[in-house]
Amino acid sequence: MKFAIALFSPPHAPSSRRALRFAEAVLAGGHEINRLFFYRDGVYNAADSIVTPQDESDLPAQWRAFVERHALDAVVCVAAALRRGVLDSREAQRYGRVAVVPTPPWELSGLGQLHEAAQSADRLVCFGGD
Amino acid sequence: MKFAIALFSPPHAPSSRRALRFAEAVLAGGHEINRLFFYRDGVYNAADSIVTPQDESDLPAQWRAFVERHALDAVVCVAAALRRGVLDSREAQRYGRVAVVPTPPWELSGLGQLHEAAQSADRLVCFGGD
Amino acid sequence: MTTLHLLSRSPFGTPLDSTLRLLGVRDGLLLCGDACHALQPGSAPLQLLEHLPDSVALHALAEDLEARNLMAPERVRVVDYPGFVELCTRYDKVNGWL
Amino acid sequence: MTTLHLLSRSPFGTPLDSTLRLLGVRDGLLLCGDACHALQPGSAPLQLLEHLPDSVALHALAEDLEARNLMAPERVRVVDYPGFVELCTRYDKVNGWL
Amino acid sequence: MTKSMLIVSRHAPWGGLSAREALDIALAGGAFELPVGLLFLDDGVFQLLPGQRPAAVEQKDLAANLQALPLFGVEDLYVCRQSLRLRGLDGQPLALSATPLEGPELADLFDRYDLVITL
Amino acid sequence: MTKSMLIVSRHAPWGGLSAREALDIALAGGAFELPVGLLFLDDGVFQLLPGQRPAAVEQKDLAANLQALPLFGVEDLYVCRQSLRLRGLDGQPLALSATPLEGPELADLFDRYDLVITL
Repeated sequence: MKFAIALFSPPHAPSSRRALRFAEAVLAGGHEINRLFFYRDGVYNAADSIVTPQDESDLPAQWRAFVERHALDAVVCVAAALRRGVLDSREAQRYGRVAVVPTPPWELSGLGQLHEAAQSADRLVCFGGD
Repeated sequence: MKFAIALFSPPHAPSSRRALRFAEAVLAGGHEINRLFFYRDGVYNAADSIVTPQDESDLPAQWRAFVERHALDAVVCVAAALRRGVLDSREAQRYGRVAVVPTPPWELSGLGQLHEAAQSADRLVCFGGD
Repeated sequence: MTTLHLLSRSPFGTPLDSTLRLLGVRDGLLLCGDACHALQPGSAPLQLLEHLPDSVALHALAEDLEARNLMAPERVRVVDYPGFVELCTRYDKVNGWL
Repeated sequence: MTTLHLLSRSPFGTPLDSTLRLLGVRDGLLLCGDACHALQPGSAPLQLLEHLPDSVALHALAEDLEARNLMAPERVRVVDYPGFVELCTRYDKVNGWL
Repeated sequence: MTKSMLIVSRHAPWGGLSAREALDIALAGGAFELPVGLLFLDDGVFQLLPGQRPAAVEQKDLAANLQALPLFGVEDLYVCRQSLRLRGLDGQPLALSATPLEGPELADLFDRYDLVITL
Repeated sequence: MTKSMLIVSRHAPWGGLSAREALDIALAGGAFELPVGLLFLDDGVFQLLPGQRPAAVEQKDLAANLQALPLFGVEDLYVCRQSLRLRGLDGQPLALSATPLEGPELADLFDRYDLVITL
C-alpha cells in the first residue's frame, strides 16, 4: 500500500516520534510512502537550528536521516513554516533572515502537495496533538 | 508597582499579543517592569527568523520594538530555547548552527532569572495557553 | 492572600470545574481569549460561574468579548488593559491557568 | 467505509464523549500517548469506552501502555508499530483526532 | 479516481491558528477542484456566529475565507447540532449556511468521504 | 524578604514537556534556596505513579528529577485528592510522598504562598 503521512506537532511532542516510528514500520512492512507532509507546528521538525539535549532523542536529526536514507519526498508547508520562522535559503534571502531549514532533503511548498499526496496514496495518516 | 511578566506561548498564540498589550499598559499606568521572561514556546517570540504575513500583527517585531524602546530586561530561557532552535550567535557557534535570535535586546539565560525577577517584583504575571 | 486567576482557554475544551474548585472566597477571576465563551447564555460553563459565591469577583477582557460578539452578564465587570493592570495591583497575586 | 480513529490526548483534559459520538458501528479506535490513560481502571473514560457497541474494535499502542504502567482490559487489543500499520490497511481510512 | 476529503474544524476562530489552518486546507482542495466537505464540530461552531469583530484583538477576519468557500467549489458545509446545543447556540442564526447534523447522521457523513483530516 | 512560590503541575509526564518544565522551575527555585512548594493537580497526578517505564517511548525518566526535589530543598509536595479520585487512583500507592489535599485545603494552600505558577 501507498501511505501519505502528515505531521502537525513539533519534535518535542511525542507524536513526532510516533509518526517517525510508524513511518519506519510502513517501509519495514513492505509498503510505500509517497510523501511526508509537515504542517502547523510539524514544520519545526525540519528546523536545522534545534539543539536537543544530549540524553534525549534528537527527532529533527532522526527525521532527516530517515528521509535521506529512503530518499523520501518530504514537504514542509511554506505558509506554516514562514510564520514559525522555518526558512530555507531562498526564503531567507527574500526576507533578509537566516535559513534554519536546509534544502536537501526538505522542500518548502504549498498545501496542494498535501492534497496531491492524499489523492495518490491508499491511506493518509495524520499525526498531531500530544 | 514592579511587575515581572512571563510568557509561555508563541507569537501566533493570542496570549503573546495579550501579554504585550498588558506590558504596555503596565508602563503607561506608571508602573515598572523589572523583567520579561520567555519560557516554553514563549521563546519563539525572540526568534528573528519568523516572517509574519503582511496583513497580520508582527508580534516578534512588536516585542523587539517594545523591549528596545523601554530598554527592558528581556530574558529568554536558554534550555527551552535550545530545544526549540532559538539560538543566539554564541550558542549557534557552539553547536554549529545558525543564530535565529539577535543578541540585543534579547538575552539567553537560565530559570534562575525567572525566580530572581519574581522575588524582586511586586507582582508576577504569567501568560500562556491560547 | 487573595489571588486573581486568569483563564484564557475555551471552557468546552478543558474542564472548567477543576479550576473553579480551587478559588478562594475572596479571589477574583478574569476571563480572556476563548475563556470568554464561558459567558455564552444557556451554556453549562455560565451555570458553573453563576454558582460561584458572590464574594468571588468576575471580570472579562473587553476586547475578547467584542471580538466574539459576547455580552457580559450583570455580575461580570468588563475591563480594558489599564483595568487589567489595576486588578493585578488589587489582588495579592496573579495565577495564569495556561 | 470504515474509519480507524487515532486518539492521543488525555481523556481527562479534553472531553472524550464528543469524539466517541462520531464513531460508526464498524469503526476502530486506537489509543496512543496520553489517551491510554482512558484505560485507567475505575475512571469515567473507561466506562465510556466500555459502553461502545461490541462491533467497535478497541486497540492500544503497546509502548504507551508500558511507559504508563497500564494494563489493557480484555476487550482492548494491544498492538506494536507493525500492528498499527496493519490496522491502517484494514480500515478504509484513518482519522487522527489531534 | 478523485477522492473526496472531509475536513473537521474543531476550534474557535480567534484562539489560535487552528481554524485558519483548517480553512486553508479546504480552500487549497477547492482550488485543485477536489471534492471537499467541511464539518464544524465542538468549538469549531463558533466560527459560524455572526457579528464577530476580530479587529478588536487585531486579528484578520475569517469571514472572507468562509465566504470564499463556495467560490472555490467547497459547498458541502456541515455543523454538529450537539456542539451547538452544548454551547447554547442551537436555533441561533448562523453567518454561513451549513447543514446541521446529529447522532448517526455524523457517522454517516464520515462514512461518505474517502479521506478525513481533523484539526 | 524572600517570597514563597507554589508551582502547580497539571500535565501527565510523557505527553509533552509540561511536567519536565514545571519540575525545572521547582528545582531552579530550590537551587536558589527559595521556599518552593509543588502541587500535582489534574493530569499532573500521573507523575506520581510508580512502575512507569518511559524508556518504552524513548523518554528520559522524571523519577530522578522528582527524587532530587528534597535534595534541592523542595520538600513541600502536595497532591489533589479529587484529581486522584477522578482518575481512579485514590488510595493507590504513590512513588513519592505528597500530602493529599481536597476542597478548601487547596484554596488554603494557594493562600499560603506569595507566588503561584501553573504549567
